[in-house]
Amino acid sequence: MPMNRLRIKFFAAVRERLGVEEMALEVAPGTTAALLLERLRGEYPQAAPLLATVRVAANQEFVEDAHVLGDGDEVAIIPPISGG
Amino acid sequence: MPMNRLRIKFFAAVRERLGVEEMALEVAPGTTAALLLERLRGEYPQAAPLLATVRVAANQEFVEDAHVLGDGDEVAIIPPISGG
Amino acid sequence: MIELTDAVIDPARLIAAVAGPDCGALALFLGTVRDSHEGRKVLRLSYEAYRPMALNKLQEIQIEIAQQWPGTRVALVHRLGTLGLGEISVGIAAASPHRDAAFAACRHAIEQIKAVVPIWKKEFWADGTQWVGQPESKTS
Amino acid sequence: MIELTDAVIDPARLIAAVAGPDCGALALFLGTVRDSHEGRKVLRLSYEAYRPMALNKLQEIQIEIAQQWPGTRVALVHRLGTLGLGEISVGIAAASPHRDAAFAACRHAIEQIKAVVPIWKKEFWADGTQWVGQPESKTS
Repeated sequence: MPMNRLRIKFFAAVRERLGVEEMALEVAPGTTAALLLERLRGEYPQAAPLLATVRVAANQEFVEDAHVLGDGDEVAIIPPISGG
Repeated sequence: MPMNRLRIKFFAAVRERLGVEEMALEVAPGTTAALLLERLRGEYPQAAPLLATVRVAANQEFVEDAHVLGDGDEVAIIPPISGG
Repeated sequence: MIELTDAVIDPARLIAAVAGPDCGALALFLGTVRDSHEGRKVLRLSYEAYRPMALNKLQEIQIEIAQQWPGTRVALVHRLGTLGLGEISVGIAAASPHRDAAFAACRHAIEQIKAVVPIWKKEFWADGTQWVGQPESKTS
Repeated sequence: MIELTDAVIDPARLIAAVAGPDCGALALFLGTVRDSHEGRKVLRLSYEAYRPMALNKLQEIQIEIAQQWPGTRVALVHRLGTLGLGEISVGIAAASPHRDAAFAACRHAIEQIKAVVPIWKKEFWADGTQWVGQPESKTS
């Protein structure tokens, strides 16, 4: 089964905790935003509490938990916003 | 009976209609703001409609119709305010 | 800062008068000369004040705001004389620890200025003039 | 005018971007770096953004305001990088024919920026740092 390639971007507290701004990830077709977060929490337990508070954006739009991520998507992990 | 001396100041539309910025006026003791306006409307009929829309200030404070004007008061005839 | 002025109002001066590191929010309001009013084309405006009472009233508004929104500072400036289109007639700056108070104080100030400060505006059109709020108008 | 900038925000530029003789009212909001937050003494702040999405969201806010308050123009600028006390982190100017719309649009803009624009603020204290809105803090 061909995998989907995602580009994942991290910001603020999550970026600092992971020590990485961006990574490429291969996921199975049908992977949702919620599944991606679950996988990240499993692979990066040190960031799991922070990853429990984030929203996901795909191609610069916020998406729901059930949103299916597509091949080539730019996925951003969005911690609680605090601009202004 | 000694009269009270008032200094009366006019502004905006009323000032232009009367053609005067300020006048001295002698009034009987006990003269109220309402009585002063009545007298001005009688003496300056050309300004009577404008004088029906004004408020009175004595010594730089708005006063009620029944306020008794005192000797030496600076009385201002205040048309509808339109600053801002 | 409380001023009635015949000079151009500089928003930067208003901001500087109230800003400070104890405040996280600053709201500014500028009233500017609009090119139309109630369907008529306006060429310019002229403002007149009962100066000593207007200054007193502006100061009362400033004190009232400091009491109602503790920690909030306001600057209140009104222009007098003749103003061209787009010029600033009134400027209000309110700085506060938080934005709710900054917005509320700024809004309160302009409403109070329009209600109790003895200042009058005359509109000049191509074919006449009018003291705003007066029923009459005349061709000049 | 929509900007994310590493340079100092100049309120005069914001005002100039929206002002015009068709407008009688201009409301400006500035967020500034406050010296304390929830009882802790703040030394400086640092802002980070997901830049392309933040610009898109600012533009959406601008379009939404033009639709909700016809005739109203807004300028939206957010600073990024490190800011000292008193510096301006966000600047919003809204010009409108009337003041109700100018105030409402300005207020709406700052609330929306805080809700949907991906920008994050880190506080620096004498004894640590914190990304605002995150439970954790650490001693640096």
